[in-house]
Order: sequence, then C-alpha cells, then structure tokens
Amino acid sequence: MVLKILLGVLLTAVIIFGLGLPMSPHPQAWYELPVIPGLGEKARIIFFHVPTAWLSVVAFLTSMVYAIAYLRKRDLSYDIRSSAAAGLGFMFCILATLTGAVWAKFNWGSYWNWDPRETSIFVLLLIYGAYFSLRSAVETEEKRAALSSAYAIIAAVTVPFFIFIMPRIMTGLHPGAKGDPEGAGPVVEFKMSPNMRIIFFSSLVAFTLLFYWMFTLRVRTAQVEAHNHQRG
Amino acid sequence: MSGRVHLAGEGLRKEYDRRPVFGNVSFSASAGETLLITGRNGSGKTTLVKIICGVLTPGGGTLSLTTNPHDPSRDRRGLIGLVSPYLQMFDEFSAVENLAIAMGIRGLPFDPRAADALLERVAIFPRRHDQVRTYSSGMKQRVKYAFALIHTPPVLVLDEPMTNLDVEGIAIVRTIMAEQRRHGILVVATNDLSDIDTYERRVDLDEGR
Amino acid sequence: MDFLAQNQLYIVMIIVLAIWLGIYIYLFRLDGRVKKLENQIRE
Amino acid sequence: MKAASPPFRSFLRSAGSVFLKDWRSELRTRYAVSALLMFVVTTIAIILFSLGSEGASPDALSGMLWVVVFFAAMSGLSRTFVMEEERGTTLTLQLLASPGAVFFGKLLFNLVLVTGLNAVTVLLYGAVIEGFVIRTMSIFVVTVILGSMGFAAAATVIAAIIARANTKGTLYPVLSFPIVLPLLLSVIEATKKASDGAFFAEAAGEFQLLISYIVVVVVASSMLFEFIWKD
Repeated sequence: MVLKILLGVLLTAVIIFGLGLPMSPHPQAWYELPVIPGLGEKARIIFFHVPTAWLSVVAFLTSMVYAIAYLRKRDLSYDIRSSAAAGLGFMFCILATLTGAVWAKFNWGSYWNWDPRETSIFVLLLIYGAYFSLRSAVETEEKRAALSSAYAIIAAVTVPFFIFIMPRIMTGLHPGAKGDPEGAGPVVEFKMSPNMRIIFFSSLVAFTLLFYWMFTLRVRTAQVEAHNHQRG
Repeated sequence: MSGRVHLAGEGLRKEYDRRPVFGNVSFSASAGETLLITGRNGSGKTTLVKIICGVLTPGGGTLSLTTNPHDPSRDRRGLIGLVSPYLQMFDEFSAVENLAIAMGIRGLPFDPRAADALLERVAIFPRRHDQVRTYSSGMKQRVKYAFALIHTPPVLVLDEPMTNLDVEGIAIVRTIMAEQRRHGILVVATNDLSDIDTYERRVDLDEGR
Repeated sequence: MDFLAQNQLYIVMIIVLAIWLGIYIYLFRLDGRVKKLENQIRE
Repeated sequence: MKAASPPFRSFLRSAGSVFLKDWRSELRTRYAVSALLMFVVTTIAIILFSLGSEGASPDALSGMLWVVVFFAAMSGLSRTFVMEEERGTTLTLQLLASPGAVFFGKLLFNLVLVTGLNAVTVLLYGAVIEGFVIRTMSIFVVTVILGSMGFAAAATVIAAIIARANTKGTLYPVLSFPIVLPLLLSVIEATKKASDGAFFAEAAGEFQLLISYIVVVVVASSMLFEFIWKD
C-alpha cells in the first residue's frame, strides 16, 4: 500500500515538474530547467521515453530469469511470471517505440532512422512478437511453458551481440552514441542539470514501481484464471 | 545375462494442462515377473508407459531401474524395449536397416546375423530388404518386436501388444512374452486380459479415482 | 484561457495527468477485484 | 582420441548414426534438398527480374545474397525435426538416443545441408547477377563458411522448437529472424568488405563476432535442447 501511494505521488510529481517547470537558457532558480541547444522543450521527453525503454529491457530480463527458473523447477507458476513480464515488456516496448518515433519526426525529421538504439528496440519488438506467436501456437500448458522458456533464453543469449555489431554498422543519433560530440557514455549522462537528474531518476523509480505493481497484478489474475481452469 | 533387474515406481504422478492424469502410482517388479498395467481409456496407461521408458518426465515421484551387477555401458534407454501402436519405424528404410539404425543410434555394434535371426523369428525374413512403408500394419507391428528386442533389453514394455496381429502373429508374440519372463521383466499395458494368462504384479489406474 | 493558449505545454501536462490518473484508478480497482477473487478462492 | 572414454565414444557413435540416418533418408526421399534448390532458383530469378537492366550497387547486391540464403535456409532447415514429428518417429528417436546425441546429429546434418546450399547459392548468384564482384576471395570464403555454421546452429534449435509446437513451419521465419539477425548483419558487413577489396585483417572483427556467436548459440542450444526434446 505504501508503495502504491509512493508511486502515485512520485509519478504525478514527475509529470507536473517534468512538463511544468519552465526552461531558461541560464537557469538560476531551482525550478528552472536548462535549455539544451537544438532540443528546447522537446528535451522533456527524456522523463517518459527513457523509462519505458528501460522497462522493456528490465521486463525482458525478468522474463528470462523466470524462464530459467521454470526449466529448472518445472513449476507452472514461474511460467506465469515469465509470460506476465514478457507481456508488460512488450507493452512498454511499443510505448517506447511510439514515443520515440513521434519525437524523432519532430527532431530528426523522420519517424524512423535505423539508428542503433532504434534498431535494438526493433529487434526487441520482434523477439517479443515471436515469443507470443509461439505461445499461441502451443496448446498444452507444460509444453508451451517449456518451449517459450527455451526460446526466450536463446533470444536473450543473442541480444548482446547487437551491442558489438551496431556501432560497426551505423552511426547513432541518440545521445551517447558514437559520432555524438556531446555525449560520452550512456544516454543518462548527457548534459543534465541536477534538478533534471532528480526528476529523471524519480521517473525511473516511479516507472519501475508501476511495472512491479502491474506485474504482480498480472501474475495474480493469471493465477486466479489457472485456478478456475483447474476446477473446470 | 542381465543379472537381477528391478523396476520400481514410487508415488508417480502426471498432470496435463493442470489436470491430473493419475496421481500416486506405485509398483515394483523383478526379473521373472510380469507387470500388468490396466485402466480405462484416458486413465493414463500410455502416459505411464512413456514414463517407464524415460521419454516423459513424471510430475512427481521417483522411478528406478537397477541391474545387478550394474552395467555402466548401458543407460536407461539401453535397458528397455518398447512395442506400441504409436511407435513408428523409419519407414523409408527396410526392416534390416531399421535394426541397424537402432543399434547405431544406441551406440552399440550391429550384428547382421542376430538381426536376421530376429526377423526370422517374427516371420518378416523373406521381406526384410523391402522398405517398411510397403508393409501391412500387422507386419509393421512385427518389425516393432524385432526393433524392441535387437539390443536384448532386460525390460520389455508392451502397450496393447496384440494390435493388428493375426493368429500367427499372436502366437509369435506369446512365445516372445514367455521368453522375456524367463530372463527379465515384462510390462504389459492392456485392457484385454485374454492376452495375458499369468501376471505377478498389477497396477490398476482406475483405483483411487 | 489566454494563458493556456500561450503555454500549450500545460495542455499537454493536463492531458498526461488525466491519462495517468485514469491508469492509476484502473489499477487500484483491478487490484481490489483480484483481491476479492483471491479471497473467494481461499475460502 | 585414443584416450576417449567409452561413454564419450558411444555418444559420438550415436550422434554420428543420427546424422547418417538423416543423410541416407534425405538421399532416398529428397525431402529437403529439392525444396531448398527450388527456393534458391526462384528467389534469384525474382531478384533478376526486379533488377531488370538497371544494376544495383555492390553493397546492395552483397546484402541481397544473404536475403536469398536466409529465406532458402528457413524453408529447408526445419525439415529435419518437422519430418520426425510428422511421421511420428520422434518417440522412436527419443527411445534410442540421448537428447545430446540427437541435437548434435541433427546439427551436423543441417550444417552439411546449409553448407551445400550456400555453395550452390553463391555460385549461382555470382554467375547470374552482374555487378556482384568479390575482390578479396579469402574474406568471402571464410564468411560463407562461418555464416553457414552460424545458420545451422541457430536454425537447428529453432527447428526443434517449431517441430514441437503445433504450427509446423509457418512460424519458423518469425522465430528465427531475431535470433539470426546479428549473424546476418555481420555476414553482410563482411561480404561488403570482401567486395570492396579490403585486406583480410580488416574483417577480423566480423570473424571474431561470428565465431563467438556460433559458440554461444551452440552451447546454449545444447543445454536447452533436452527441455525442448523431452515432453
């Protein structure tokens, strides 16, 4: 209960401050956000877009961990968790893709540029999509759990290769990518003032809490469903 | 030759789609004994057979198969032969080739004379070089007996042993069953009790429902 | 109204807030309903 | 090999026999080969028609070569497992061999199949498509070999999953694509370098990547195969 209220307060605050605080070229007061050259008001997307992308990765990892747990223990409740995490991950992945694409249209001039991060999220979408088509194609529950767990693990094992391949093949537009003079290191590091950083990390925490809540809800509904199914 | 074989199941259970097929099945049998598995359609005879053969993991409980002296060159697969209606031969190969493939995949040396003798016994010998797909269903069933016996398993598992067989086939199978009981364990899953005259152990899957 | 017309960002903010509130309330109600079902099962 | 312990030797024998069985079965039925060859010919013909008299850049052409390979491989490599499932011989194989032996036998079969397929595809493609030139042959040969191995590795485990699901093939490209994509991108990149006439050392990065990809996928799939193969 405490977490739910904390989540409510935190995300509301993130929305109000993240979108509401004025921007100024030379921030003086605590409430003024710095203007990032070339981005302007559009920089505010970072408070919402990055957490969704972050969650789609977290969800994928969660799903994989529970997939391994299922194969070791053969307990269907792990499969429920694995697929619940994957379902949420898919949703957040779509959100990240859409918010990113709309924003890219206004900042980079087109919805899609095949920049490394866009490519990686595209791959993640493909994996999620394949995962769910596989699940819908298997009827027996135990078999479905085993096959989709195996697939999730195989997919997860190949994902790190993209990290090595992407920079070789394409130059990036996202902050932190190769070819970006400002950015060094991951996306979070780019020229954020302390107050922006607080909002950003609060947003990460809030979104993670939201994910956790939705995740437990999904697991619980699935368990109720499974119970009803069992009783016929 | 196979020493003292012992097959035991303890508290075996299996679920499909969260629905129990059977729960808490226990049995044991030693060399020279016949284990009979009976139960209505859908009571899980085939499931239990597959668990005994090691191709299906039980949902719970333990299954042990021991030989004495222990023979390390053979794993569980090498100790069991299965004949069942849902078992299929590699039907673009001939009967002899099927036996050679079976021995090769088991990692064991293939003896063509032993194979010929076995095919002679199940009365397939004259057509042993024809592709299995050209056989009638009764002949296929006979090839399965050769397939299950080629590695002289101490445990022979028969699911509905008389399926598709004519009078001659039934007589062949009866002698095979009698012989298996002399040196090893015979497991038969059937509802037709006229197939089998004597048995020492019995699992009734209808019990406790 | 003039203020809003000039600061369109606040319109965005209000819309986002409304969406968030909707999700939040929905999740709360869902949570309650699941809890009820779980209690039913336990009995 | 002298010191190989008996269980290991019988494992090799077993895996080898699985391969041999599939190989001889393929010779008899031409179950996969004919479909694969027709697919290669058809796709190359489509590329020819769509190019018309206009040439495409060497980069685009080296990319398209792997498109042909990908779809041809996807049409044929699932056969090894789907065939067993369709004819009901999965159980027979389960009774005979350990999951590891089945996996490595099938992997070997797919490797032979895809290597042959790639050789044919590359020769045909090089002969028919104008403007596709390879300046550094050594890079190209290594790329094709490593690429074949990678395809076989990824395709085998996905084929096993597909065969156990109820779909039998329609999902195969869907499931494979995200898994094969890193491989596909690297081989395309290496092929571009080969057609640009880069030095062999310049493609070392791609080769390292391909080799580690193959190792990782084979290790992961051999560990997972037991769960896929046994009900």
